[in-house]
Amino acid sequence: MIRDALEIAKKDLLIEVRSKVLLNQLLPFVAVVLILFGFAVGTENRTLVDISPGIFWVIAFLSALLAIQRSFSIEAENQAKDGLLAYGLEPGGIFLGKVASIFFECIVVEVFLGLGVVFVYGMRLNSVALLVVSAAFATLGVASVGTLFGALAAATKVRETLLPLLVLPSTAPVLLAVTKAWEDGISSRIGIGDPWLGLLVVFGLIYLAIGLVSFGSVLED
Amino acid sequence: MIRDALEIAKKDLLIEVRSKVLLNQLLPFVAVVLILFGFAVGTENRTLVDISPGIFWVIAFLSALLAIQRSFSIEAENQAKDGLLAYGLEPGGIFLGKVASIFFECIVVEVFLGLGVVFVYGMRLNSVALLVVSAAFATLGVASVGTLFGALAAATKVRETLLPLLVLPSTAPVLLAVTKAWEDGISSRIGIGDPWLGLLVVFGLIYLAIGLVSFGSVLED
Amino acid sequence: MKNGKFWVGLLAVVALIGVALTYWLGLFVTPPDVIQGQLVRLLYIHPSVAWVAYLAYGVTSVGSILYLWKRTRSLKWDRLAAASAEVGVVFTALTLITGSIWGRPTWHVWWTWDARLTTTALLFLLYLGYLALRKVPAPRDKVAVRASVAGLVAFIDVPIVHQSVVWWKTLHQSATVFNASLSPKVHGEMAWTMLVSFISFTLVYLWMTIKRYQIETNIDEFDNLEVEAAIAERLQEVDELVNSKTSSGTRDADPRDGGSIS
Amino acid sequence: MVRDAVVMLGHYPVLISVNFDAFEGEVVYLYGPNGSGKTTLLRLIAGYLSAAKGQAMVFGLDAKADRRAIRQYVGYLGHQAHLYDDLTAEENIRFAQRATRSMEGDPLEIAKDLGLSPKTMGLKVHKLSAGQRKRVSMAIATMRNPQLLLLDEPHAALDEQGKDLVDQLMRRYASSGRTVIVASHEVERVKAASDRGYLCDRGVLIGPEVNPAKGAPRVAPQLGGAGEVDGLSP
Amino acid sequence: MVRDAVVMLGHYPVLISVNFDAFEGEVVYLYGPNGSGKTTLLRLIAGYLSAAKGQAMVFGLDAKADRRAIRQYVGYLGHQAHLYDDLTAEENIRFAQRATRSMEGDPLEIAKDLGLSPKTMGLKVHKLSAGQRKRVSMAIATMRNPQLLLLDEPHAALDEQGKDLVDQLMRRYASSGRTVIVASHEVERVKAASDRGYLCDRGVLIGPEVNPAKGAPRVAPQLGGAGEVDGLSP
Ligand code: HEM
Ligand SMILES: Nc1ncnc2c1ncn2[C@@H]1O[C@H](COP(=O)(O)OP(=O)(O)OP(=O)(O)O)[C@@H](O)[C@H]1O
Ligand SMILES: Nc1ncnc2c1ncn2[C@@H]1O[C@H](COP(=O)(O)OP(=O)(O)OP(=O)(O)O)[C@@H](O)[C@H]1O
Ligand SMILES: [Mg+2]
Ligand SMILES: [Mg+2]
Repeated sequence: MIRDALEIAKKDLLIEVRSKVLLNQLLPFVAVVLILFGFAVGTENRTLVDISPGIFWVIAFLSALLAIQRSFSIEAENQAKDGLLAYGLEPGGIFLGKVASIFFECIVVEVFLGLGVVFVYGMRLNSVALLVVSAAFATLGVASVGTLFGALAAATKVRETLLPLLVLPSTAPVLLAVTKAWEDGISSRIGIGDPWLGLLVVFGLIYLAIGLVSFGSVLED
Repeated sequence: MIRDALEIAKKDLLIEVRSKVLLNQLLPFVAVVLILFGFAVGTENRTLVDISPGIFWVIAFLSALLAIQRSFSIEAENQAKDGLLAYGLEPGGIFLGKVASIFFECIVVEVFLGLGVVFVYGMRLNSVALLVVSAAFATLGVASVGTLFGALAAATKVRETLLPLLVLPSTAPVLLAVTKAWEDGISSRIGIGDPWLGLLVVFGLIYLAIGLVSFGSVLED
Repeated sequence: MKNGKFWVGLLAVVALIGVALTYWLGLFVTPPDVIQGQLVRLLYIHPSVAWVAYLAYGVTSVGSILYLWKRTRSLKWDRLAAASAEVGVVFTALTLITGSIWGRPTWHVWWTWDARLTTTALLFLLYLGYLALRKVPAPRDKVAVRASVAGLVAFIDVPIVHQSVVWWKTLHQSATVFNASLSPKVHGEMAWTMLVSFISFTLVYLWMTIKRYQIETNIDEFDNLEVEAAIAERLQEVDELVNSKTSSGTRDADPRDGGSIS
Repeated sequence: MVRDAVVMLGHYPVLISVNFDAFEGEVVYLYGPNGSGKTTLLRLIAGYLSAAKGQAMVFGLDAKADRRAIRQYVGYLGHQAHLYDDLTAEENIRFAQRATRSMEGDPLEIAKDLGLSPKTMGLKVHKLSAGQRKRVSMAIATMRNPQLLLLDEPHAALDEQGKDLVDQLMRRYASSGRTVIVASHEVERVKAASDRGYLCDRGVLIGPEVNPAKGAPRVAPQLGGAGEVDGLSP
Repeated sequence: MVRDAVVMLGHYPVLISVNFDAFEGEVVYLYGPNGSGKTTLLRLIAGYLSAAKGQAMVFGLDAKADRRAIRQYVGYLGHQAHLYDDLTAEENIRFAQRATRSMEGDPLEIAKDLGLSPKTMGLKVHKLSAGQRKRVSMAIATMRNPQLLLLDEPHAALDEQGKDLVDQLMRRYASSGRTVIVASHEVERVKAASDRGYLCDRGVLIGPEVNPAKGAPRVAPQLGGAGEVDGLSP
C-alpha cells in the first residue's frame, strides 16, 4: 500500500513539475486574494493582525480546493482513473498517494502565504511549534477530506461546482479549530499543549481513517 | 452576430437545465459560504450588516468564477470549441452568447444570495434602484472579463488555476466599486446618481468592448 | 546596425549621467522640507519611478493593440509589449519599495491598506500574471495573442491607481504633479530636480526596454534558427526516404513535384 | 492546394515540403503509417494550424488568413467528436444546424439516413457507443453540404454498414462536383472509393497515385489549371 | 463466463440474457453493429459494470465482487487511452510498470516492439497522433502479460503494420495458454485471427461461431464443462 502511495504521489508531483500549475498560477492567486482581503478589511492595522489567522486559513483552504480540483482533473482527462483501477493499485494506496501530493502542494502554498502574512500583514509568531504542528494536521484533514470528495466529485460531470460544496462544509470545523489554534499560537497564550491542537489531531486522523476505509468504494462507483 | 449570440446562450442554458449544475451545486455552495462567513465574523449583528455588501460581492464573484469555469469546461470536453469554430459562428457572437448565459446564471445566484443577505444577515435595502443597476453592471463587467479570460485559459491545459489568477485581479476594481455602491445604496446616502455607479457602467462597457473586439483572436489561438 | 548600437550606448550614458545628476541635486543641492525633513528627498525617486511604471504599461498596451490589430500585426509589437511589461514590473516593484520606505517614517507602518497602495499592488500582480501567461508554452503567435489581450485588460488598472486617491480619499499624497491643470505645486530647485529625475528615469526605462527588446528579438531569432535547422535536418532525411521509394519503383516521387503524374 | 508547406508542431517539422492538390468533383485519399502527418495536413487545410513555410490555399484563399470565410464551405470530421456530452444527439444536431444556418432538413431525418434511430437520438451523447457518436459527428460535418469535406478516419469505430455509408457519401459528394479529402487506414476500401491518393510517410507526401478505374480523366485540370471550376484550386 | 446476464444502463437493458464463454488458449471475437453492446459486455467482464440479472464470472470469481483480485490478471484496452496528457509516453509506461509491479523490461524496448521510436516516446502524450496513443495504451494493457486480455477495437486508428501487430499479439497470447476477448469492426481480420466468435446484435449474443480453420477442438470443453483449465470458466 505504501508503495502504491509513493508511486501515485511521485507521478502527481512529476505532473506538477511538468505543468507548473502551482508555481505559475497558484502562488500568484494566493497573493491576489491576500491583497483583496487586506483591502476589504481596511486600514486599521490592529484588526488585520487580529483576524490574520482567519484570513490565512480561508485562503489556504481555498487554494487547497484548487489543488484538489487540479489533482482530480489530471485523473479525469482521458479517464485515467479507469486506468488506475485497471492497474490493480490498492485503493488505500491511491488515497494515500493523492493525500500526500496534495498535502505537499498545500504546504508549499502555506509557507508562501505565511511569509506574506508575516511581512505584509505584520503578524507576529510566538509559539512557532504550535503553529507548525497545527497547520500540518489541519492540512492533513483538508487533504484527506478533499481527496475523498475529490474522487466522488470527479466521477460526476460537474466536479468544478460539486467539489467546493462537499469539501467546504465538512472542513469547516477544521478551519475553525486551526484558526483558534493559530490565534493561541500568536498570542502565545498556550504552547504545544493547546486543546485546539488536540482537536485538529483527532480530526486529521479521523478523516484520514475514513478516507482510507471508504476510498475503495468511492473509486469503484 | 446577435443571432449567433442567441444560439450560444440558448445552448448553454439548455445544458445548464440538463445538468443542473447551478441549481444543485452553485446555490448550496453559496449558502454554505454565506453561513461560514456569518460564523467567522461572529455574533455582533452590527458588524455583519456593515460588511454584508463586501461579503455579498466576494461570494458573488467567487460563484461567477465557478460559473465561468463551468461554461468553458463545457466547451473543453470533446474539444467542442473546435466545433464552434468549424460552424463558422462569428467570434463576437460567441462572446456575447457566453457573456449572456454567464450573466444570467450570475443574476440567479445574486438574487438568491440577496435574499440570504437580507433575511439572514438582516441587511436593509434603501435605494433598490441603485443596488439593482450597479449589480447588473458589475455582473456585466465580471462576465465579460471572465468570458474573455475563460477562453484564454481554456486553451491552455491549466485552466482551473489560471482562470482565477487572471480574472480576480482584473475584476478587483469592479469588486471594490460595486461594494462601495452597495454601501451607498444601503445607507441611502445617494440614489441612482452615485458616482460609483458611473464607474461601474464605464467598466462594464469597456470590458464588454475589449471582449467583443479581441475575442476572435483569442478563440482562434 | 552599428549605428544603432552607438545610439543605444549613448542613451545608456546619458541616462546614467541623468541619474547621477538627480542623485547630486536630490541629496546635496535641494533643501530639506519644513514638514518632512530629509524624507522629502524620496520625492525625487518615488513619483518618477511610479510614472515610469505607468509609461511602461502604456507602451505595453500600445504594443498589444498594434499586435491585435490585423493590419499592423507583427511580432515586433509583441516583443515590445513584453519588454516594456517586464521593465514595468521592475519599476512597479521599485514604487512599492520606495513607497514602503517612505511610509515607515511618515505613517509609521511599512504597509497599510490604502487604496493607492492596494491598487498598485494589484497592478504589480496583474503584470506578473501577464508574464506568467507568457510562460505557458504555446506556439509563438498564440503566446502573442494571449498576452496582448491580457496586457490590454491589465492596463485598465493604471487609471484606477492614478485616480484612487481621489475616489477613495486616502492617506496617500494626492496628485501634486500630475494634476488636471498640470501645474506642479512644487517650486524652485525642487521642481527642477524632479524634472531631471523624471527625464533620467524615463531614459533609463528607454534603455532597459530597448535592451530587453533586443534580447527578445535574439530569442525569437534563435528559435527561428532552430526551426531552420530542424527543417534542414528533416529535408535530408526526406531525401533519403524519397530516394529509397523511387528506387523501389513506386513512382516519380520528388515531393516537390507533387503536382504532376507519371 | 498546398505548396511546399512545412508545418511545425513545437520545434519539430511534422510536415516537410508538402505539395497537395484536390479538385472539384473528386475524392482524394491520404494513407500512411501512424504519426506520419495525415491529421496534421487535414488540420492545415481546415485552418486550425498554419504553415511555417510554403502556403496552403483553399478556394483560392489563404487557409490561415481567411479561415473564417473558408469554414463556411468546409466540413471537418476529426478523430474526436466535437459534441456536448450533456445534450442529446438530437439537440447537438439541432444546435449545429442553427449555428451553421443550414436549416433545411429535420434532424431526425438526417440521422435516420446515418442509421441512428429516434431512440438513440434522444439519448445524451455521453451515453452513446463509439460508433453512434461518430455518426452524430458525421451528421454535423455534412450538415451544410460543404463544398469541401475533410474526413479524418471516418471508418474507424463504424460497423460494416456504417463504413459503406461513408463510402457512398464520399462518392455522392464527388459526383455532385464537390471535393472530399479523406485520411484512412482502411486503405483498400478508401482506394476503391477515391479518384486519387497520396501516401504520407514521415511527413512527406508521395503521389498522387491515380485510381486506374476512374482517376485518369480527372487529372487533366491539374496540369493546365484551366479546367478547374470555381477556384477550388490555384 | 457470463450467464443469462442482463446489463442495465439507466433504465434500458443494453445486454439482455447474454451467455458468453471464453477458455484458456483462445481468442474470442465479438462483432456486430454499432451500439449493439460489445463495449458494454467487455466492461462487464472487466468489472466496471455489474449485471442486473444473471452472473458474470472470471477465473471462477464474481466479476463485480472480486474485481480487485481479478484485475491483477486482466488487461483492458478501451476505446479511449487512459493516459496522462502531461507526461511523456515513456513516463506513462514507466508509471504503469511500477504501478502494476511488472518491472521486467525496459519501456523503450516494449515500445519498440510496438513500433514507437525513442523520439516519440519522449513526447508528451497529448502531442501524439491517434495511432501512437493507441500503441502506448496497448503497451500498458499488455504490460503484465495478463491471463485475460480484453481489447475493444484494437485495430481502430492503427496502420496496416499496427493491425498486423495486434493480430500477432492475440495469437501469441492464445498459443501461450492465455485468453483474449476482442471486439472489432474489422470482421474479416479478426475472424482470421480468432478461434470462436459471437455476433452481438441489439444486446443479444448469437453464437458461438467456430472458426473452421482452427476452432473445432476448442469447443468441447464448453459443452462438458470439464475440459476447462485453471478455472478461467465455471
Ligand atoms: C508602498 C507604498 C506606496 C505606494 C505603492 C505608492 C504608489 C505611488 C504611485 C503609483 C504614485 C503615482 C501616482 C500618480 O501620479 O498617478 C505615487 C506618487 C506619489 N507618492 Fe506614493 N506610494 C507609496 C507611498 C508613499 C508615501 C509614504 C508617500 C509620502 C508620504 C508618497 C508620496 C507620493 C507623492 C508625493 C507622489 C507624487 C504624487 C503625484 O504627483 O501624483 N507615496 N505613489
Ligand atoms: N511538439 C512535437 N514535437 C515533435 N513531434 C511532434 C510534436 N507534436 C507532434 N509531433 C509528431 O507529429 C506527428 C503528428 O502526426 P499526425 O497526428 O498528423 O499523424 P497521423 O498521420 O494522423 O497519424 P495517425 O494515423 O496515428 O492518426 C506525430 O508523429 C507526433 O509524434
Ligand atoms: N441510459 C441509456 N438508456 C438507453 N440506452 C442506452 C443508455 N446508455 C447506453 N445506451 C445504449 O446502449 C448501447 C451501448 O452500446 P455499446 O457501447 O456497448 O456498443 P458497442 O457495441 O460497443 O458499439 P460500437 O461498435 O459503436 O462501439 C448503445 O446503443 C447506447 O445507445
Ligand atoms: Mg491522425
Ligand atoms: Mg464500443
